[in-house]
Amino acid sequence: MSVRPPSAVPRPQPVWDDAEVLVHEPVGERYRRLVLASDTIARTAQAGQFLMITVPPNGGDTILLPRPMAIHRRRPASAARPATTDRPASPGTAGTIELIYGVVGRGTRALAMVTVGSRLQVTGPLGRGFEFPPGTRTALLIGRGVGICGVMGAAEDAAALGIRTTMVLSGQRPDQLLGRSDCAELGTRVIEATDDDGSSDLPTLTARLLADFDGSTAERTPPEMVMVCGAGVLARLAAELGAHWGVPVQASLEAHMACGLGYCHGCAAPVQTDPSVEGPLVCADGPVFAARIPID
Amino acid sequence: MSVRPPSAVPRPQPVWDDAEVLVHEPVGERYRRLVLASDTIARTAQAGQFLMITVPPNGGDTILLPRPMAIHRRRPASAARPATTDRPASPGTAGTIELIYGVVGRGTRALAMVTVGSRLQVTGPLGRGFEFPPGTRTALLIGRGVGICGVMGAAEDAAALGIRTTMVLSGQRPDQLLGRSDCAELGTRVIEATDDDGSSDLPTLTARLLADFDGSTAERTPPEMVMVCGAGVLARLAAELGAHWGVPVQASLEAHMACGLGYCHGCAAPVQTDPSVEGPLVCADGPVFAARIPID
Amino acid sequence: MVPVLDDTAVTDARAGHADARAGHADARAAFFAAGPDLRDPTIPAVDLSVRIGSLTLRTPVMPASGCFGPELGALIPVAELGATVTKTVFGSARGGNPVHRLTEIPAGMVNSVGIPSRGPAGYLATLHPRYAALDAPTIISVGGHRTSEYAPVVAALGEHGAAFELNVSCPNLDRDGTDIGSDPAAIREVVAAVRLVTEKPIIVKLPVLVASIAACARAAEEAGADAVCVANSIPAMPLDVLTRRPILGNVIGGLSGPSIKPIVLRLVWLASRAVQIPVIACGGVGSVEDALDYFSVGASAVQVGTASFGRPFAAVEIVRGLLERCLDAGVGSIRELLELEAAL
Amino acid sequence: MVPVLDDTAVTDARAGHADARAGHADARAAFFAAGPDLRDPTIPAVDLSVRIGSLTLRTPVMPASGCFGPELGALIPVAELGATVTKTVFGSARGGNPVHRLTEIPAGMVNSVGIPSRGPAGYLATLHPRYAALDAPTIISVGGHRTSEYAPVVAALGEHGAAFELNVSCPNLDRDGTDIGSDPAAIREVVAAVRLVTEKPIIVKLPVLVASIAACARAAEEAGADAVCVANSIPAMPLDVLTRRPILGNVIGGLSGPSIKPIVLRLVWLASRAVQIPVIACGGVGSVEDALDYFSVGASAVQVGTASFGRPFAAVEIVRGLLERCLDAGVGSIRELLELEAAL
Ligand SMILES: Cc1cc2nc3c(=O)[nH]c(=O)nc-3n(C[C@H](O)[C@H](O)[C@H](O)COP(=O)(O)OP(=O)(O)OC[C@H]3O[C@@H](n4cnc5c(N)ncnc54)[C@H](O)[C@@H]3O)c2cc1C
Ligand SMILES: Cc1cc2nc3c(=O)[nH]c(=O)nc-3n(C[C@H](O)[C@H](O)[C@H](O)COP(=O)(O)OP(=O)(O)OC[C@H]3O[C@@H](n4cnc5c(N)ncnc54)[C@H](O)[C@@H]3O)c2cc1C
Ligand SMILES: Cc1cc2nc3c(=O)[nH]c(=O)nc-3n(C[C@H](O)[C@H](O)[C@H](O)COP(=O)(O)O)c2cc1C
Ligand SMILES: Cc1cc2nc3c(=O)[nH]c(=O)nc-3n(C[C@H](O)[C@H](O)[C@H](O)COP(=O)(O)O)c2cc1C
Ligand code: FES
Ligand code: FES
Repeated sequence: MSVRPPSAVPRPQPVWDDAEVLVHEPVGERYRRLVLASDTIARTAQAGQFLMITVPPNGGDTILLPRPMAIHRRRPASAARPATTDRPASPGTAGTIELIYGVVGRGTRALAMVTVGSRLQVTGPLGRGFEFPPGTRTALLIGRGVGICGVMGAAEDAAALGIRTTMVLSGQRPDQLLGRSDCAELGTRVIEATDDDGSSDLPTLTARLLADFDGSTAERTPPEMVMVCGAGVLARLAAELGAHWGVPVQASLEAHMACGLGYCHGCAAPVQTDPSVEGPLVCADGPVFAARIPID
Repeated sequence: MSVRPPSAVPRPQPVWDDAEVLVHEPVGERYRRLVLASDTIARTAQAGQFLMITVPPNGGDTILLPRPMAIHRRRPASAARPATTDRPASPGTAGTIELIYGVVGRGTRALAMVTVGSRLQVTGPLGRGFEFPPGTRTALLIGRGVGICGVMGAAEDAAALGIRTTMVLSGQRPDQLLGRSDCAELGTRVIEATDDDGSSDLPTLTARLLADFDGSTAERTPPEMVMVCGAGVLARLAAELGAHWGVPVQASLEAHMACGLGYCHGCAAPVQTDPSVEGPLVCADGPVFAARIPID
Repeated sequence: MVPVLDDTAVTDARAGHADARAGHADARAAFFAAGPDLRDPTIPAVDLSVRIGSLTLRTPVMPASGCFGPELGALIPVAELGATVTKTVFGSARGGNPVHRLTEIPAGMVNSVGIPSRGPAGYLATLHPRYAALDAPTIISVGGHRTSEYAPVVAALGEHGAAFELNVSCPNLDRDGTDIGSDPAAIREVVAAVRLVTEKPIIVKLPVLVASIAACARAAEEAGADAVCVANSIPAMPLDVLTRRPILGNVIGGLSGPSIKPIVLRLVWLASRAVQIPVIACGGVGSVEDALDYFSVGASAVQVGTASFGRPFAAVEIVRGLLERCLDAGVGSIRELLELEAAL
Repeated sequence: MVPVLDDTAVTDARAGHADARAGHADARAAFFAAGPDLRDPTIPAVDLSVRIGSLTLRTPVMPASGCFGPELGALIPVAELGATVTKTVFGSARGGNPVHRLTEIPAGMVNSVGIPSRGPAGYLATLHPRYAALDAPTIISVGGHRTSEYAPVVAALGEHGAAFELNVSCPNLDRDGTDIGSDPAAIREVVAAVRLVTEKPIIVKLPVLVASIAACARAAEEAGADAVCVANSIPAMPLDVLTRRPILGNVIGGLSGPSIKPIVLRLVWLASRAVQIPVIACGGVGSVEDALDYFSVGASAVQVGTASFGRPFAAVEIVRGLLERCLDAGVGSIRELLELEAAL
């Protein structure tokens, strides 16, 4: 895993904003959707970038550190959105960003208490996201659980750029899969892989994807790019597929973060080779890295 | 101020209990009434004794130290109540204790969140309360604000023992005075003294009480005992009146407390004369002390 | 048996719904009744005992000094504790600090009781008999303001108590007023002198604000201590949020409770690696999870302080929780329980 | 002027209610715009400035080392701060600690970043120009693992930066690995050596776990420091609540944030009484009330660490709050404000 060479596209300047909470609702049993009014961020965020969300106090419990969250969907208000975008803005959602998160600990528990109409302080867009090299025509995207939010921005860009994409949606059970309706809206082909029927099992899924893409029709040529969100088994899958097909792989990672901006050094990725050199910072050099070797 | 000589009446053994919250409601703008089901405590508590209330966590905010609260009213369920008691038990309140408290800080704010039907852990009855020497026929009771709760138990005992009592109810405004209905129920004569009309002003109130009690009718002979709850101006008043009439004064004090039982030494009263001897413990030697000198 | 309609039942019927409860014992009584009989041969063999020098404690849970009194004997089943620990006894009578002596702040309390004491004679006359009447060994906490002050107190307490805990978180008036316990040489002096006057187990209770807890623990061990207790409260200065004046009469007090636990965990971990004698953990223990956290970093026993004020039964609950965990896991000791957990 | 129906308005009308916001700047921009111009002659004379040796800081609020980066220049009006403070620079390149490097616990965070550093040359090449571009003096934090390691770094940084903060909360590898800053003699050596290579102000940032903060502060003052910063984070060991394993890759990290404030308040109070040089308070400062608490016990300036992560504008808000308090009270300085408060 390594930092990719600098991109031609400049990164947007992060801002912090007091964003109004427009929607905050459960998604299935495990997740919550949060739609925030922040056109500045919706307009500038790149695929795979993230926010730091300052979690308001939960009763007497103060949450000190902001929580990193991927930007699942960007819906800028104005025409200043990427020139290639021609999908219609759903009324009432323009100028917004959408996040989906799981309630796992103190911070996300407190976040879940936030009421519609209140304001959340967010800093973003942050980090270096997914980038399609110019001329890319096809891509395979892979996400699991809330990791699906990490790659959905790439599906948005692909739709806008006319890149044909297939997205693997993985999760424990079919009713817990995120992103189906987003993929439908964006015209992304979906492959579902769940634990309950064994279809997310690494060898099974690998075989299925190889069969799927290595077929003989033009529809089925291997993708020119693999993008994945999450370390672990799926990143290993992505790296193996990338190696098999000889195409680049971009992987989005997670790390505990404090600043999200690159100065606290809390988020260095665990890929130090030389003890005197720090690993790349997930918040500033990533969260998306070029994956060359499988990551555990 | 000093510890009184040992009493003939043994003190009840404190217990802790998980007492059901039967009533929890605002009293005026500043206070809240809490009625708890705990017959053990209602049955054994002596006038002027108090409880330590363990405050349940308020959201994520844990309250570590229990909060001391006077037992405003005791309503034992069974006939085991003091033999002299012949007031009727209001149905539904038997086997209960009543507290009234002001919301002042983190602990009482969290206490105010407790819902009817839940259980509160209380330890009590604690401390040494007000005691009428055998043969007492008349008494003057003085309380201000929630301090009125500290002396109401003495009014209850007086009613049961046939002692004629007058109670000074003091506070900032007439609509903030606690205890009117309790005094009515107990047949205690009330003198109101509030800040807004200057009637709680020390010289004014002193003159009024002296005139009231030093009148010539039999009704108006000086009381044989003065009981007061609170340090400060009213305790000074009580001490002066006691000295003027030559009758004993009992004063209930407050102190920051941790254990309420006499072992943590957190609550020593600030009346050390010899630096090698600790002042009396408010929780175990008091909260009611014999007041000889005015207390500031 | 013929059911008898007794007085209580009559009262219950008469006095409305609240009276349904009148027949019940208080929760305290129920708690007493629910306790395990640790000597019951039908309970599978779980050995919670811990050795401190020549003393074997039934269970590895005891109160922290200053946070227990014989008054609690009627409120909790003291027999389930490994020991009781007294408030610190000094050589001469002390009145303690001015009011306020304690306050609560978020996640902790701060106390500046100042350790009032009636001296060893006063302790033996008034308090000790009440401790001795409890069904658990008494560990007597002893303090001093010079390294020379500890041994005479221990000698005066003579044959009483089962062990001595030396509270060395006291300013050293022979030096610059820094804690005796922050200076390994002073610790050595104290322990060596006490060792000469007693054969009973000696526990040295170390402070937090030290340059090296390992050096302090080793000094205690080398001078002959049977255990170290890590640690005491952390000096702090709470201000009134409104007036910005110090809340405590003494300005400074000791911070204890949940907020000190991560700090003390590190100290216990370091001390456990530095010495062979048992380490007794003290700082923010309020639940069986807290206790297991400390056991997992090397502690052999825990003391419960601040938590007992709000929940007097906290220490007993921890004992019962440990027992239950072992029984549920089918293991015979806390060590085995932790090994099982670590293997998951 | 003739109103022009511009593009934005058209978009607003078309795209529904959320777009009403699209025309607004983000909250950050509004925050920038709301700042006082401290040089505005129409603002009554409030002097928030503070002197650290030869350096005068506009305001007594600055970030804590490791909790600021030049990246913040675009997010907050740095010009309102008294200074910026860099992450600690070591003599040689260091990679820092393994993951996880930080976590949050109730009322605090624990970090074991381990101070990655590219050495003075790396700092000067990459980071310093970005600090120098900000409108506030740069205080460069310098670390070392031997008392001899500090002066060469300061010498290498030469003419850059406005002052040096010596982070002595680093294990002394010449001794037993206890912090250099817990040993007054070692502090003296470090400061004396640095004094020889720079005339710029020297701030010594002391650790919490010391036997006597007064002795440490005095050592710094006597050896020629211009200020002390009290204090650093407190070593702690957070465990995962479920697995009971250390959360941090390095097992131990530094506890910072609100829960350390009462502990550090006492240290600042003691240090302020021990030395004549200014004391900069650092520990749990997140609001103007926190800052005033520290000023009231003797601090001359405050540093804001942990609070900035959740609220990047925290330090600037404190500056504005101090100014407002002084203006509201009609006083010209924080000292006068506190005197007024104390007189109430
Ligand atoms: C770039 C990035 C994008 C993310 N996007 C999403 C998303 O779209 N949806 C979603 O549900 N989650 C996402 N996460 C993970 C999310 O940040 C964590 O679930 C969250 O921080 C947990 O906070 P907590 O207080 O509930 O958990 P706790 O376990 O109580 O947190 C304790 C500490 O550990 C940190 N922490 C714990 N788990 C993680 C984690 N997985 N990643 C980073 N920090 C962690 C917390 O921030 C906190 O500091 C993302 C993480 C990163 C780094
Ligand atoms: C014997 C006794 C009887 C009492 N009876 C009543 C009563 O009937 N009704 C009532 O409203 N109040 C009563 N009080 C006072 C009551 O205990 C305090 O108002 C309460 O503890 C405040 O807690 P807090 O967390 O809201 O305030 P905070 O100020 O946040 O408390 C901080 C700390 O100071 C302590 N503290 C603060 N004020 C007091 C005080 N006045 N007395 C004792 N400790 C204090 C708290 O217990 C806590 O440890 C009594 C106090 C005593 C000692
Ligand atoms: C009110 C109070 C009194 C204390 N008195 C003593 C004492 O006399 N001797 C002593 O060694 N420690 C004393 N301590 C410290 C405790 O024994 C214990 O070390 C500290 O509170 C940390 O544990 P905790 O977090 O469980 O409370 C006292 C603590 C409190 C809260
Ligand atoms: C993520 C992080 C990194 C830090 N890095 C440094 C550092 O490099 N040098 C240093 O002297 N202190 C460092 N500190 C300590 C802070 O400067 C500060 O002393 C401590 O956090 C207490 O202040 P606070 O409670 O306001 O955070 C760091 C703290 C944090 C949280
Ligand atoms: S989170 Fe601070 S450097 Fe990445
Ligand atoms: S409150 Fe503990 S001794 Fe009085």
